[in-house]
Amino acid sequence: MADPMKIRAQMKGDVAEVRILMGHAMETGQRKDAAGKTIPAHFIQSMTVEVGGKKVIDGQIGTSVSRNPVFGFKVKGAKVGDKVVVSWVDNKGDKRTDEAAVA
Amino acid sequence: MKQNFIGALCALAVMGGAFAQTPKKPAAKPAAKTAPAPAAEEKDAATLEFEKFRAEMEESNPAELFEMKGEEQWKTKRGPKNVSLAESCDLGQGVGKVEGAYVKMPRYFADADAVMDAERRIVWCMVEKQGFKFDEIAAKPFANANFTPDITNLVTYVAGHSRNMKIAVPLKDPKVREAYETGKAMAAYRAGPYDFSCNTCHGSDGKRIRMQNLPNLGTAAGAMKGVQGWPGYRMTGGVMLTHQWRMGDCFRQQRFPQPKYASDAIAYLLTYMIGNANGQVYKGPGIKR
Amino acid sequence: MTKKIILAASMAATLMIALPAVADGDYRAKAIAAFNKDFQPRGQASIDRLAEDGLQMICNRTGNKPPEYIAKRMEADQLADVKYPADGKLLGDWQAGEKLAQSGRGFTWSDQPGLPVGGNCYNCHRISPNETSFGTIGPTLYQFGKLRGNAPDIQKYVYSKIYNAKAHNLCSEMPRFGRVGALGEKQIKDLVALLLDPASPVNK
Amino acid sequence: MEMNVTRRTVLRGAGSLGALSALIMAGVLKPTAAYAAEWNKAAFEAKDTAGALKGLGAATTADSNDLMLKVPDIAENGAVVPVDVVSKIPNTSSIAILVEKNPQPLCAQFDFANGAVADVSARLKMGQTSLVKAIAKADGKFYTAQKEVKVTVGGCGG
Repeated sequence: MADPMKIRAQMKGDVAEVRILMGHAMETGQRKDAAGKTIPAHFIQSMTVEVGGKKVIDGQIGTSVSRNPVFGFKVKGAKVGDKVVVSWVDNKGDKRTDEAAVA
Repeated sequence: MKQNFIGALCALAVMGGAFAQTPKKPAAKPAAKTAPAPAAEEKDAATLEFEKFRAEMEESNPAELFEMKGEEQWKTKRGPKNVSLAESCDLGQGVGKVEGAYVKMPRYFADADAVMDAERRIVWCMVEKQGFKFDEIAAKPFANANFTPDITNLVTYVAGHSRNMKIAVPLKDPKVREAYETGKAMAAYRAGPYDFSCNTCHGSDGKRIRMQNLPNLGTAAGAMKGVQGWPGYRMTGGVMLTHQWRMGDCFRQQRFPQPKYASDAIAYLLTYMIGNANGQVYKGPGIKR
Repeated sequence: MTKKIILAASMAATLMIALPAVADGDYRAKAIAAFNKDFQPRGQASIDRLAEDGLQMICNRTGNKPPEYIAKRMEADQLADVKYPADGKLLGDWQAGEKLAQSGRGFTWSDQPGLPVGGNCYNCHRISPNETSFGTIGPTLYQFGKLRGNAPDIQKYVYSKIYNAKAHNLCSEMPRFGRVGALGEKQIKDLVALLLDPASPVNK
Repeated sequence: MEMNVTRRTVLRGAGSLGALSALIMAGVLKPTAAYAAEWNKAAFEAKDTAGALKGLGAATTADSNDLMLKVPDIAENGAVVPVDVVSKIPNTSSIAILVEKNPQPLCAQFDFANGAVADVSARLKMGQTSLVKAIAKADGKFYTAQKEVKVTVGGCGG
């Protein structure tokens, strides 16, 4: 099963800064293992961020994003206590959803 | 993508001292003028450039993912004895107490009659309290692309609970002092095919191997650079690695045989290095090149 | 060669009596004991690598500052031990030298034994201006030949320095590449060319 | 202190995860990703920048000073290159990031809604020195900014 994400959301003025850490190999499908066999591609393809019940980010991702991805977003009009829900789905259909509250 | 941008034909080779001097013999040679200044500015520009992005990299460090896992493993009953570390493991601050424990190790533990760094101590607890087999832990002690050992998560968790605290290795304890002095002598010991010691690379200020700055572990500030950031998330390969790993990899590059995992030898060296950093502030698990 | 080692060892013995050792003897002994107890062979890195040879022992015991009379004598021995190419030609191919200078491979427990070993040069030295990723443990070698020319005696000096840096500075940080068999005659000649050939980017 | 509060909040969030995934499995809650747009295969699998732009529907683009791309001049490590893109172009609805010389140049694309600011940060892999490009979409038009990032031979140690 996929590892939990770490989500941090904090108000700076009237903008919530959302930082997301995801645990994922983000294999490109172009690397070879020690035996010379190609390691199959395995990477997150889409992600969404919801704040206070509304979708704010709809993202698509390719193999050029680093292993254990890190993203940062800014959302206007959020407030302390709003629920932040982040989800991702990878090319093998693995998925993960985690949440945090705006602080 | 060619993931081996690592270029890491890494080897510490150290070419030395007298090379740029005028050849001693033949003495008749006209004295060579000092070569134009090395691209010191270039290097500094690169270093400055890295530092500009450093804060941002540290602010969102994948190491936190491993801390989260380590916390869960610390609190969960595990092993043949079905005991949690939280209810059995004393890191020197009382059973289960992790706050500030990392910066106060290595220290002497009477129950083990040994000076132990944090990783060695947690391994000891896993073996003695939870019933895990030492040989099994030591067989695969460090992370690779597909695997992160529990001990790495645990050390990262414990280290995270010493964030922004001062390093305070109890050097007044005679047993710790002895470990420190032995570690100091080990750091100076040159041997192997290339005549390297730890100090070849880490014994003076302002040196660099390729683009990598080499801290002088004999000074407080330099030692802190060697301590800071371990355990660390390594960008190359994207794996979480510990200070024990770092010590082993130094010896690999030193062309030495391999130090045994969680051994006295590594504890001595870590006591020397971390002890030299006493009083400096530890910022927690880091992110490394 | 055996003779040299014996000589070095006997000097070390003299030293032990004549000079206060830099590292406290007790801790030095404990350090060596810890190496022997807690290190294990892996790959080509066999356990005998932990033992000091005579030269290492002198440098270790004096904090890399041996008394001059010993240093001079041992440097001369090391220099006499340098094997120059039979045909007397010391300038090889600078392009091959540049490639070799880039590589840091060799002799670690993760390197395949027997594979060609790198020169490790850029790890510690600035050399060609085209390579901006260089170390600073050793001095810059940029324009080495431009400043000194490439007369036969300079060639010989550079060859011997790479073959055995300790022939010119007993406790130099630089390995004894030829002496320990890391670099062969051709490799050293190519590196000499990298530093001295007027066509090398080093001297542009 | 503030840091600790945040941490605890996050942990509490993690704790309630089990309940959340149970709801998802029971079909009560639709996983958010289920209504995410379908992955743009043509754009992401394109082998060059032109192909990726075409896949994004951004065949023609204009340079803009209101689109800011913050990347290092020299990457400390090509495996993890931090990038920030901020668009001050009014009504920016989407930002894409490309690394020209990667085997598949398109790295990511984000659509903004409901108060999201056109300001994103991410970390990219770069196999070699290359131009990094940001593309912003506003009112149906596409704008670009680009900057070169040098990827150097790694050091040892560290």
